[in-house]
Amino acid sequence: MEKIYSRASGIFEGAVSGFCPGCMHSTICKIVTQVIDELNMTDHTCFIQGVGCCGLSITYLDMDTISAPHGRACAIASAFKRCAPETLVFTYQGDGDLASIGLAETISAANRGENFTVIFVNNGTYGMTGGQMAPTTLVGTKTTTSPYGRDPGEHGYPIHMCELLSQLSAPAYIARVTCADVPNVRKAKAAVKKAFEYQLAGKGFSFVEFVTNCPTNWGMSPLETLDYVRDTVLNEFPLGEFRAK
Amino acid sequence: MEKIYSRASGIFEGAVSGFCPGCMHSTICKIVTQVIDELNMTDHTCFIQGVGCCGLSITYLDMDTISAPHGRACAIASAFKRCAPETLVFTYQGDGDLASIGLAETISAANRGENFTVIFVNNGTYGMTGGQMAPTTLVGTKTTTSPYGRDPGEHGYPIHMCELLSQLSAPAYIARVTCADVPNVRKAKAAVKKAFEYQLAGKGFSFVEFVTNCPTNWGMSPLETLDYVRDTVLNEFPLGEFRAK
Amino acid sequence: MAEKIFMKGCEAVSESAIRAGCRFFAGYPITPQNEVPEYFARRMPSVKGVFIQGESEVASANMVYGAAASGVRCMTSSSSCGISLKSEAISFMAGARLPVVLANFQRGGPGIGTIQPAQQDYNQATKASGNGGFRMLVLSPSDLQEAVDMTYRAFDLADKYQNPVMLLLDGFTGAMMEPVILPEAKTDEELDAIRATKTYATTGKKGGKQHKVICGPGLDTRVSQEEMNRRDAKMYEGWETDEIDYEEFLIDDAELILTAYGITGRIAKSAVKLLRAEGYKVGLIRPRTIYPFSKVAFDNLDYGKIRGILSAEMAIPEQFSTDVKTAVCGRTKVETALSSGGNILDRGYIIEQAKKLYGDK
Amino acid sequence: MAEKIFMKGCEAVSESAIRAGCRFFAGYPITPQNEVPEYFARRMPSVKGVFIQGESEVASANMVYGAAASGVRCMTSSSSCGISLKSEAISFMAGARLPVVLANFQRGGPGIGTIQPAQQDYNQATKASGNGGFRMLVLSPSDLQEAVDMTYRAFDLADKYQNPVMLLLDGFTGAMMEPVILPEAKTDEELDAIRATKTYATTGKKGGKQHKVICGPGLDTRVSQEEMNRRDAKMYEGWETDEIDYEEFLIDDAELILTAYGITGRIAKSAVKLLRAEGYKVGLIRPRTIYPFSKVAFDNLDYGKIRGILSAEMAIPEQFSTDVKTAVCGRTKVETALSSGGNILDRGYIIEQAKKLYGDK
Amino acid sequence: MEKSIIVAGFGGQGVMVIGQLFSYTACETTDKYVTFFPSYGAEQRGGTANCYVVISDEPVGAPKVEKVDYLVVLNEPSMQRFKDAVLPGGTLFINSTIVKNVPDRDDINIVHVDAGNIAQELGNPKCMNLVMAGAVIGESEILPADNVLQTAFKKLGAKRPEMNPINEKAFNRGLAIGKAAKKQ
Amino acid sequence: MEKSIIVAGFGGQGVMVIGQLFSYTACETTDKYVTFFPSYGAEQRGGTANCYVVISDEPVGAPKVEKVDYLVVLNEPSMQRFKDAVLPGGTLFINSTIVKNVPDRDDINIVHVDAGNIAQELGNPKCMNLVMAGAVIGESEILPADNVLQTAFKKLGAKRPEMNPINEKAFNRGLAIGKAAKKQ
Amino acid sequence: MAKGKVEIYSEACKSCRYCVITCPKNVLGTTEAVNQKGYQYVVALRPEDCIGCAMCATICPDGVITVYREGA
Amino acid sequence: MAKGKVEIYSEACKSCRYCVITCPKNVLGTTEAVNQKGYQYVVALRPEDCIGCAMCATICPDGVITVYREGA
Ligand SMILES: Cc1ncc(C[n+]2csc(CCOP(=O)(O)OP(=O)(O)O)c2C)c(N)n1
Ligand SMILES: Cc1ncc(C[n+]2csc(CCOP(=O)(O)OP(=O)(O)O)c2C)c(N)n1
Ligand code: SF4
Ligand code: SF4
Ligand code: SF4
Ligand code: SF4
Ligand code: SF4
Ligand code: SF4
Ligand SMILES: [Mg+2]
Ligand SMILES: [Mg+2]
Repeated sequence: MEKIYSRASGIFEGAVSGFCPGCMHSTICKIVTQVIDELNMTDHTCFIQGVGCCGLSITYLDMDTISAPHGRACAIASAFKRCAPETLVFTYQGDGDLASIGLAETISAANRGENFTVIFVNNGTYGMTGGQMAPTTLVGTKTTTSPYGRDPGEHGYPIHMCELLSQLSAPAYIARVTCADVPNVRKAKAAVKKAFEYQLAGKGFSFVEFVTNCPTNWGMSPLETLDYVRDTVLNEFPLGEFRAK
Repeated sequence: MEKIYSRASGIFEGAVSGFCPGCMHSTICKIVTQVIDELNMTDHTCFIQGVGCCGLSITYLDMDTISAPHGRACAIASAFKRCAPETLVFTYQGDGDLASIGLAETISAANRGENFTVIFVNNGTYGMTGGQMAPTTLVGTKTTTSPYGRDPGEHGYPIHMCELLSQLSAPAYIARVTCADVPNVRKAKAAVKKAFEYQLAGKGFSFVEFVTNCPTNWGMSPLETLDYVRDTVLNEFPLGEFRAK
Repeated sequence: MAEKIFMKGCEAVSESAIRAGCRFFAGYPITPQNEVPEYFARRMPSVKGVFIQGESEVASANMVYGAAASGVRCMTSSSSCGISLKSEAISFMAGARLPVVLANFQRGGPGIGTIQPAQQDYNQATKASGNGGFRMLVLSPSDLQEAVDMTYRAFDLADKYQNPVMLLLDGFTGAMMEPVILPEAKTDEELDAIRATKTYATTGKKGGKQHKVICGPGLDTRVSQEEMNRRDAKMYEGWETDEIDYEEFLIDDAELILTAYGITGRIAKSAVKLLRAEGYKVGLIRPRTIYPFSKVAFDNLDYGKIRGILSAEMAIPEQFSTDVKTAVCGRTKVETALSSGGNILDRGYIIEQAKKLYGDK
Repeated sequence: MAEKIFMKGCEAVSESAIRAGCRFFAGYPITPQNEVPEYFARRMPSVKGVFIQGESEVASANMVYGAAASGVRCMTSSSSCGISLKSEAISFMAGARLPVVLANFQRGGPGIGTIQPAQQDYNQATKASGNGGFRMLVLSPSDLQEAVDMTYRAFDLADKYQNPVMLLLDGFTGAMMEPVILPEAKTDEELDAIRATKTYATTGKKGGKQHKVICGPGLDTRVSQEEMNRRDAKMYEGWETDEIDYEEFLIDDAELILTAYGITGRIAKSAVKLLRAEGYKVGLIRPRTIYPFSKVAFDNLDYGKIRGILSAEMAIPEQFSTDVKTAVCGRTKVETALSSGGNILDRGYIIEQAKKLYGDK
Repeated sequence: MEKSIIVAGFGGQGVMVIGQLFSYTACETTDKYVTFFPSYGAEQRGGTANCYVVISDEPVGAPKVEKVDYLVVLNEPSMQRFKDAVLPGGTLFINSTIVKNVPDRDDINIVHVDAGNIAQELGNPKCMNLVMAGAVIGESEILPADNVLQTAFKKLGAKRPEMNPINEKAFNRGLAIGKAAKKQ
Repeated sequence: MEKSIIVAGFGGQGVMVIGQLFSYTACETTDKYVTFFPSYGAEQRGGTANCYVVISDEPVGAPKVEKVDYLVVLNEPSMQRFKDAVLPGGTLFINSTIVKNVPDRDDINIVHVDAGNIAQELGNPKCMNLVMAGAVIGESEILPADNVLQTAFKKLGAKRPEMNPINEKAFNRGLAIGKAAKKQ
Repeated sequence: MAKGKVEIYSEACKSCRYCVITCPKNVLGTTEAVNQKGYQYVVALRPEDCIGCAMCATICPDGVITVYREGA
Repeated sequence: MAKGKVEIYSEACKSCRYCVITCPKNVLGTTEAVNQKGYQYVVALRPEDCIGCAMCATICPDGVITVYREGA
């Protein structure tokens, strides 16, 4: 029989990820490394980690990496890619990292049309620090810093990064995907591939938002999170390609 | 004969502004103080200055004021207004301040729907520091930091704050105006009034973008800038009300 | 007497702040102080206070700048790299002479460091929490009762001097639990009275003749930067006589002095007890105010009978110990017991080093 | 010998950096150093270098972090409050041990201060440019030729130690013009060779066995934070013997020592000349490396014949002068001549203070 | 008298609950001084978690010490990490359901508690930690067993009173094991 | 020998050009040391601007000094600010077209230059600064007049060569006034 | 008699000439006279033509012009 | 014989059960057995039914499952 599905070489041999059970961070690591393998770029990649659970990839992904200060991955990637244009560069950032503290860096890099790829993990919370409210948290959701639920009057509404970035002229590729079921995992992988291909073709800024889960801080079992993502979160964050120049 | 037009009490008696000849910063100070007078709020206002030529208002506007660190006016205003809800609060910020270094603070405050008003002065450059490229600089324009002209491939395209903020749900009022001729000055004043009225009614975030000039750093005579604004800049930045909840 | 409550450091500090009248808190998540913003998020509504989760540390610090400008008692907290991000705003608040309380629950460093406790920000806290050469009173507690009491006092000090005050804690103090007795909560009337004294608050001229301006030196055209710098320098000088606070323990007959602050201070103190039990004549100097430095404590020592000083801290290279050496100025030998990287200093190691320096009993 | 060129400080520093091989610059406008990014914007295309105007100081500093991670020589500059904003990234770069050159053209403070020159960031530069207790070599030139030479050298030092190096200048030095002789430009071949030595650059494993990780202590699981802190502490210690640099001028028979650094250093030097002309036996100690501190220069003095030391700086309260006092440790009287707020120290005032301290000739 | 304890295991095993149970009991029902210090890894789940408790007649000097009187080990990695942390004369409590590697030391008392299985047996795997807590109290007598149980009712029962009976059973099972293992 | 100069006026009056003209000339055509320091207010236009030039046989110690040998004043506010900055024995050059308040000092040489009107007369109000520069050189002789003129051609003529003749005229008009005002 | 009247605070005028080109009645202009800051300030050259429409004052950035109108 | 085969790297399995609910052939499930980290890892309970569709591996976050298929 032939091997038709396996881990990619970008994951350390035999490694066990530090992510929680059922966390789609793991799925993202898996498909991103698969795409990079398919593009034969594992040895020519540098990924720039935001601060958050994505930082757990430091012991999981066997590729060159830079650990960015919280929120600044897009600034680092902008400079790095310009100084090392042959390297495939992507940032890997959570919603706290990218859409809160790093909002200016994200939008500014997108607006300059920097030629790298952003992998954005929208799990609606600050996972690593224990479940605080993120800009993407759904209205009504109780978190440790919105203990009475996210209230539009006090906290406003969830921020939609794909839609926001689509207002800019420079970005080349913008898509929102999820990993909540098999067809979507496949679409997500295709989107990542397209984003990297855009980068390799020098088209400029590419951005893939993953609508994901955080079983631990959502206080749900992994299986429950799949339903919640599909039934509730996706209503707020519709999937699709927003830009493909 | 009756007095039908004069300075408002929010300007120091007999003051001469520090702005350059023909600079619309002066016009903005004039109409904002007029509106505040009309609302009887001159004694109950605090304005929060960004860093830039708007800072010259410190010796021009006779109202309580806070000088913010560069880019952070919206963060300061968010907290100040929540702690002093009876005070009319507005920020006064340039495009370097609001759309570059302060981008995260601006968008985040807008997204939370904070109940204050932003007066945004888009002159397409860093005026006070001598004419560097701003995020709003038009494509092709030569500035001291884009000496070969703003190049979309390197610098991206001008950022459109009204359009960007209109992607968010919380903001209550968003408009773009100019002071390049009499009808527009009148419309601008009406927009400022509406924004302040929204604030006084507790409706949340209001935002008035002024498309302005910088004769000094554009290297034009004041009169030339009026034509340039009307004939060129407004093509990039169309006027209008983007949101009026 | 009030009941003792078993509380976590972060929460004890937060509750004490609220009882001191803190009615505005802005912060951003960062371990090991997440429980501070989380506590304020839960508690503020019940005291009609405002909690905002800032979009970043930069924004949070500026929010506190805004809140202080309105005249309310306010606070922000963070940890190490988060404090770096606040440093511009801290400098602005010191320049504008605004009373705010800042807390740093230190973690390792440089950079993001570990989430484990450390005392690696001593120099930053006491020498330069931002540009421009301003100073702040910096208090550092050794146990949670002291943390609670200092937090409460920090608000008064901030108002007294109209200047930021920093609490320098560490991840250990924030995360540990210990019984504390909480101070009494200020009443709304008391707080209104305090707010009323803040005539600089820019809440509108309200018929006042002069518009109020909150800004640092260099912008206010009514007074020159140099004048403001000199005025501030004078205030800082006053602290040297008025605000230095330290604990002396078994100093009188001591031949060896242990010195340490913060969490390390309590460990050093218990080391002193154990050493005494073994017959070593050791004593302790434990600064509670760490800026200004407790030079006077070292000046008061009788160097005739002292064999040496052992300075202990969780910082590599040393920071606090350099100030100790400066204060001692060669009058006796100063050695160090250091750790970093989340290893809180082991008492056994301190005792070992102390014995080495002590020599024969 | 190369021709002398009349250049503005900001531009002389920028051109020297480019000649040293700087191929990436990110910066953000702030007076009085706008001419630095502006110069790079003009010049970089011609050397195939990259200039980015960052969206902020925070972003600019992080861009330099990214550029350094790619192995190119790189630089950022700012002024005072802008440096505060960079402090988190600076701490990260020191933690990750990346070679970058930082320039601070100091202005007044605290906060935004004036746009006029000052030396109010001495403590920040030499004691804590961010959290975590890291150190950097800090060089401070007194004239533009020294600025040019130090800039050139800073890139070598950064690479030698794989650590950030800071140039501490001031608004005066940035804005003034003076003739300079520029160093020779490094060739592309030389620069390629330098880049090739940077095996830590994360430009892809390229068949290498180990993936490369750029991060600070606490994240790299292969080595503990304490080990990294100890390793760095050792490097810092080495600087004390290898990298201290200062000028002594007419010290041998001096009965009064003037000491100052940076722009104040040259003023003090000319004050020494004028005082000598009047028959006062005065000498000068002028630190060029200001971290580590030139303690050795003060240890070498013959205190038997010295009446006192006058320390001059543009900072109120004093900063550099405190280090001078610490170094002198009571061996003679140390007095200060201070200014701030854009008033560069008047030579006349220094001379007056010197005469007062000198007493009868 | 000062007694120190480390409890170590995976996040999710109830490590902190054991430590807090002892701490609250000491604070609220005795005159003793007490400190509690929790320590987590970077990972939210599956990472390691441990805590330090010191109970003393005097103010506690060092809330975290390298060597302790009592070590409670809930999983294999914790055993590797802490096995040398028990002072001679001290006691090591092992969740023997999943910890198989036992250090070869005869200067300490080693108490094997089949806590995982006992909890399973009682119908709730989560109460494994109460079995361990009981064992510690049974052997060490650092706190009155009854006080600890009352604290458990107060703190754990507050949110989930229906758990009180099973928690009590778990605690008592452990207590008996601890008592039996006491060195005479 | 060390000579110091302040030039002060509004932004836009060409203050810096005067200072730079002297500085470049000193650097490029003599063996002297020279420093130039510009100083602006916060305002881009209408604010004050001034610069300091020091020309010396030795390395320049203080590039900015409180009292100078030569003061060039182009507008009223600058006169107010700097009128005491001239050393006894020094010279004050006044753009008398717009500066009317003249200090009452007899320890200095005061040279009135109707520079604004002369420039107007020559057909370009902008060359007022060259008239003033000429006057300074004429009176002070700190630099060879010819060298200064050559520098003007090189630096100002580079972008606008058509201005050379008028600049030369302006400079020479000033030079003559300066020479005539020399104290014997 | 003129229907309107303008009062010009000439020290605040910066000679941008916005009012000059805006006045529908060509009332305004500059002379040789300069103010303290050196600007050729605006004056009402033909005050008699003023209709008090306030367009000049509306466009004037610096609030230099106060306008009066008959029976407004 | 089965058309497909799954290989499970059980030490990496965290028992999220995504694969279990996803497998169209109900091949996968857990037993009492736990791995080093304490998770009840997934095993192929009915390997003979496996069609090698790789849906389990696709949904598995942790790359636990390697899939083989006949004549793929
Ligand atoms: C400057 C700074 N601020 C805060 C932190 C603390 N911190 C660590 S992870 C994190 C955010 C995690 O949230 P997110 O980016 O959404 O990632 P997730 O863990 O949810 O994937 C924060 C705030 C930090 N390390 N540095
Ligand atoms: C933190 C910080 N960075 C930079 C500066 C320098 N600075 C002063 S004004 C200014 C920007 C001016 O541009 P803009 O905001 O567009 O206002 P304008 O002057 O054009 O109205 C800058 C960058 C500063 N004061 N503080
Ligand atoms: S905390 Fe949340 S986001 Fe982080 S690894 Fe666990 S489940 Fe995933
Ligand atoms: S520099 Fe430009 S923006 Fe600033 S006052 Fe002058 S014209 Fe206006
Ligand atoms: S009021 Fe109207 S008519 Fe009169 S001067 Fe002004 S613009 Fe002209
Ligand atoms: S518009 Fe105002 S500032 Fe401009 S010229 Fe007319 S009066 Fe003067
Ligand atoms: S390959 Fe398909 S059939 Fe086989 S176990 Fe996986 S999901 Fe089930
Ligand atoms: S999906 Fe993967 S991690 Fe989850 S139970 Fe299945 S094999 Fe285990
Ligand atoms: Mg998240
Ligand atoms: Mg602008």
